[in-house]
Amino acid sequence: MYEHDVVVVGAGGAGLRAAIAAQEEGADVAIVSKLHPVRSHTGAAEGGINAALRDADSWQDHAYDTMKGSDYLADAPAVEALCQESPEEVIQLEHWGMPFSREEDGRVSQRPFGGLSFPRTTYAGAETGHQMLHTMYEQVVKRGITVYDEWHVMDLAVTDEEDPADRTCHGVVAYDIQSGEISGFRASGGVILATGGMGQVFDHTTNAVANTGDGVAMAYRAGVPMEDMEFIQFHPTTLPSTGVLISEGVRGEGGILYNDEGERFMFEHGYANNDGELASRDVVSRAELTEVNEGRGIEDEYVHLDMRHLGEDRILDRLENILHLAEDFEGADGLTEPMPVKPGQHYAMGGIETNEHGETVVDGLYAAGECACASVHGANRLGGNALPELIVFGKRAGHHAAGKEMGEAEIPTGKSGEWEPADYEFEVEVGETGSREPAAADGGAVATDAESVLDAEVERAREFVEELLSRKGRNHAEIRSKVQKTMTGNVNVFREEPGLKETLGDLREARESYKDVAVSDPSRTFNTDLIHTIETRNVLDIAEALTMGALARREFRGAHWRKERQERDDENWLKHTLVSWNDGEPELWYKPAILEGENKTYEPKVRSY
Amino acid sequence: MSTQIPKQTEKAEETEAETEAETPSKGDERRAEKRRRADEKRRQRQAEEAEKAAADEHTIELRVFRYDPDVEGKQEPRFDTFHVPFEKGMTVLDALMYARDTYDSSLTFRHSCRQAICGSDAMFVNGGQKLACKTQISELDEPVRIEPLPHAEVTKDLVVDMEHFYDQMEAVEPYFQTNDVPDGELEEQRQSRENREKVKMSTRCIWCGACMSSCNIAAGDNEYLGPAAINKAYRFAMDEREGEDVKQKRLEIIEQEHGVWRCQTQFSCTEVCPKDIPLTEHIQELKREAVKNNLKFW
Amino acid sequence: MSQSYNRGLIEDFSRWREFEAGMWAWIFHKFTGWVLIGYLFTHIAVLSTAIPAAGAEQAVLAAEADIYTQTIVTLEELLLVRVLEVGLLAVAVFHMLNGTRLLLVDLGIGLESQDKSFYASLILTGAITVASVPTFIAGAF
Amino acid sequence: MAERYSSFQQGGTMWFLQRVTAVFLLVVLAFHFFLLHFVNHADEVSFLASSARMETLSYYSLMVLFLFTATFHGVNGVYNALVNQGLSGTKRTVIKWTLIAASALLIVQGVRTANAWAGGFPLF
Ligand SMILES: Cc1cc2nc3c(=O)[nH]c(=O)nc-3n(C[C@H](O)[C@H](O)[C@H](O)COP(=O)(O)OP(=O)(O)OC[C@H]3O[C@@H](n4cnc5c(N)ncnc54)[C@H](O)[C@@H]3O)c2cc1C
Ligand code: HEM
Ligand code: SF4
Ligand code: F3S
Ligand code: FES
Repeated sequence: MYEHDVVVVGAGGAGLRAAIAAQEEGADVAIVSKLHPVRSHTGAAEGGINAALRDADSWQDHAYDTMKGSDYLADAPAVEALCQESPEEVIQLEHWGMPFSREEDGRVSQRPFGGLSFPRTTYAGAETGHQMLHTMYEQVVKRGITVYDEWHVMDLAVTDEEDPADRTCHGVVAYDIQSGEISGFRASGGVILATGGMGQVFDHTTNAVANTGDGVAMAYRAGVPMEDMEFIQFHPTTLPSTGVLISEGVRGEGGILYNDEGERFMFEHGYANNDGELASRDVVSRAELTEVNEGRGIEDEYVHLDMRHLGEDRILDRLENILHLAEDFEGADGLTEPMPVKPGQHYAMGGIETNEHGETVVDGLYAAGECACASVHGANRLGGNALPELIVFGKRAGHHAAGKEMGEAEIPTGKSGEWEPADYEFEVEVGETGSREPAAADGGAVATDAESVLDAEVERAREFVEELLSRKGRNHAEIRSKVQKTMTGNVNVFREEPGLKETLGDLREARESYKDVAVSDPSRTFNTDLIHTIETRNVLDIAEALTMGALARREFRGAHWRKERQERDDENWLKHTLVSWNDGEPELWYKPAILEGENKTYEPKVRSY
Repeated sequence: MSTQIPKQTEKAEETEAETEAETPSKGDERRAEKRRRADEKRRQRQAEEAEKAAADEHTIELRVFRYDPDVEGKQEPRFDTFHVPFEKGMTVLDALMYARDTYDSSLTFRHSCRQAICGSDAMFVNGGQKLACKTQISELDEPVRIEPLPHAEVTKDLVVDMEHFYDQMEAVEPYFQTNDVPDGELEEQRQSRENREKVKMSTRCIWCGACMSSCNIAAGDNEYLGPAAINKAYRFAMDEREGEDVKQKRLEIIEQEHGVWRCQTQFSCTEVCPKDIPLTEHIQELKREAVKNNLKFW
Repeated sequence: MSQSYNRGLIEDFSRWREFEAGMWAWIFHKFTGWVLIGYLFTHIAVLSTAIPAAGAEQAVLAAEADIYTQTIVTLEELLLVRVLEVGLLAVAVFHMLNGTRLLLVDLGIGLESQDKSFYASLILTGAITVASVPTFIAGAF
Repeated sequence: MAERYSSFQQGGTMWFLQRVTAVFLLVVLAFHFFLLHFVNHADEVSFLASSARMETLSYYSLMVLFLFTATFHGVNGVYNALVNQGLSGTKRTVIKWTLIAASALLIVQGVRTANAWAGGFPLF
């Protein structure tokens, strides 16, 4: 057993910032991460960090843009915290030496980004995330913060009271990938989940292989509601074989999308008669998929993004990076041939329900970063708003967990505020399959004192691992791939009732199959087979909650499109979707979006650019 | 021909029989049974694979280094052969993932981002340090031989122990240090474009360890800081935002006994770096800085 | 402390094939450097026969019968010595050319073409050596 | 945390001297080869001829300097090569002093030879 004041799970942008903040407040912090910190997927972010740094700009404008971008489903207190604190956080990064791109006068550069009324996206070349991640890891090294790297956190050690709001989180249970040791990490101050995205729920994603949404699933099983899971951002230009992102810059410079018949479909098929290729991400993604579905896709899979007409000079000058990506990851030469692209999962707007301090409904449990949903993105995230979220809410969670006085939060968690039960009946059974198998363990433990809760949880994790290693059964890879296929088939950018229901059925089957999943590699050393098998469990839980939300929400808002009702329905749906695990019997409920900010109310308007 | 059948099968069974005789526990029996089954499955798979290979011309032959200190039959390093159907744009990492998910789930390697930014999957491919996810299969000669990074301890299969590399990276005080952060709230430090341009390449390092693995000197002298760590020091030493006295300290660090003077300008680090960082150039520049600093006559 | 893992003969024997130009240059430079310093020692040893020779009669010296001249002449009569001398020239020329290359590298000049300059050193060494063979062999037969 | 290797060495100075001597040697060695193999042939060497050359102060001092730099460059090169290969501890100290002794011997012997030719230190 390891003991610290604050245990941070995950070492991406959010986790590192949280650890630094907690340490600043005097806490003894440890970071537990399944990847070495610099391997975290924050490193993949290219575009930049939104922050109102200039005199001509203001945080209020940033907040307004963000609320509008969210399609009015974000919570104003969280959005305002984000926009108010992002500037000082960005300057903090600068003071830590982050190599931002610079203006003539030596100040940090900013550029325009989609949906922003001011060029406020601060960047470091096309590798902002990489620079940010490394800069923060450097600070962690400087401070000597303990990092347990290549430790996979399996579950949380949470007490088992009836009402999640009464539960307490005492720590986590983790598996040392190098040695196979399973151990408890006790956190007297708090556990901060910062486990990042969940792209692996889909089979085509810009996310890393490690982005399996572990934190979300762990918190879910411990009783914390998952919020707005149905809102998934799909990026229209990703390479078909790997999902590597081809930046919006190509279209910005004048790149053109063609279908198999050589038509410039954005115009010729009337998807966006004004903006064409430069229409917003969801519009372009839907257009591409429509082309493929109607048989005009290339190899029935993708479309072409052509930039040859821009000329070699211009391409080399401004898009050189893209040439390398297409060449290295797709074997395509952007100078002489069009590049294949298709939509890919990119970002999860939803996640672990938190308030603006990063607190969840369970005492001592926090979440920050992409895994969390303080709700700053609502139904749609603006480009460049995720990185500031990491540092602002990472810091807030770190401070709070270390005991800093931060005042009463305005966003209620759990059912402490206004809420209503869902009126939706699922035809397929959801949640836990059959009796409580170790392979499908709940997060709770019956004991209440920290020591025994952790011990019980460690014991359970050991049994689970033993079971997986010793029994025979099927390989997790087929189950995961089945989940990814059905999710990408039906819960993609187009969603309609029959397909969603079918997926819920498929997920049920997958859950059944998971009951006899087994790990064929008996090794205790670096058993990735075992780790992936544990992750697949999380993928399953998340996929199900996501599909439930998508089925229930019968409107078109932000990234969520429903065939049955292709418009926004503010009358009925200005509310967050929440799914609670409820000891294995998922429950769907809603709470209203908070549109009243510090000094203004964000009235829903038509989202047009 | 495939080497997927471990040559030690018989020997392994003998050892099992022995242990069984000594401690006839249920667990041992089960494990032995499991191993036998696994071997059988492996043989079956191999037969299937060979068939497939014969039927389909577009398969790639991978010869992958296997070793696991924990599993009988894998303790003696060997090479396994996998036949993977080729697809346009397939990278070495794709091929490995296919082999793992289709034939042998115990095939172990680090990977995450699949886009050359996390630095997890540097390995030794056909005799060169490569990032698997950034290496197109079509550009390699067959069979594609894949080994863990040389000059690092092998943990299992293609996974090596990176601890030493991390230690070296962290030994150069790899964090920004300055004494004069501007006072005003929201006041940033100024940096000229030229200066940012100067350090730009050095900030691209993804800690993959390819350079360190390729350097002969690092192989011979375990304490040599190595190209990546020196590059990290360069990144700060050349940043004008750090003051003069900090630079002095930095030069002392890189001038230590196992620092820059160890580098013999072999250039292999520069050749293998997947991020095209001109490592040798940076090391040489630091050497000149250090000499200037010591001799101070120009 | 980590150490490299022994992956058997495959690795040890075929590793040199994978060497880059810069590694070969390093090895050759080392080798030639060692040969040169080794030669310097023998060279001085041979030349120091001049010390006893200095005490010889003027006539002996004029007749070139002193121990120093005799030693040199005897040595120079051996074909083997002539061949070794050509070898020494090759070694010295390579060391000089590659040394120049290294000096440029130290100054940060021409780093992008470091491999080409290595090949150029090799070729030039070969050319100079071949060209000087007549001079070295002259009078040996 | 990694061990810090802080034994500060004057690596820089030696490294620099290695380069400076290299530049000097580059010129002098070329000259040396040219003079004794191409202008005068090695097989035609005689004590008197060597003596004649050595009796000029400029040639004498050039050759002695040549000897000094070549010895330094060569021996320092060997020492560095060994250190780079991981020579350390007492072994290193022993080898270091052995090399210094050898160098001293080489230089003494070389200067004595030069003096033998020149008939003592050449005064003009
Ligand atoms: C290609 C791409 C480009 C992007 N570009 C931008 C952009 O330009 N601007 C912007 O604002 N946003 C961008 N984003 C979004 C943004 O980068 C991410 O949302 C953000 O980096 C997520 O950071 P994080 O700290 O929450 O998670 P991550 O960086 O993903 O880190 C997760 C951490 O959790 C650890 N972890 C996970 N599971 C476990 C477990 N079970 N046990 C232990 N540890 C665990 C991992 O090891 C890792 O350290 C982009 C995203 C992608 C994919
Ligand atoms: C003629 C011009 C010469 C040049 C330009 C030259 C250049 C160099 C340079 C630059 C190095 C340093 C290599 C490094 O540390 O990376 C070196 C090493 C060396 N030189 Fe020379 N050198 C010359 C002549 C000589 C002579 C005459 C000798 C013999 C006395 C000699 C013996 C050595 C040795 C032993 C080394 C060390 C090799 C090693 O690293 O193992 N060099 N030379
Ligand atoms: S310098 Fe290059 S090769 Fe070395 S670790 Fe960094 S990215 Fe990898
Ligand atoms: S390979 Fe090694 S010797 Fe120097 S130039 Fe690179 S560090
Ligand atoms: S998988 Fe991340 S660098 Fe290759």
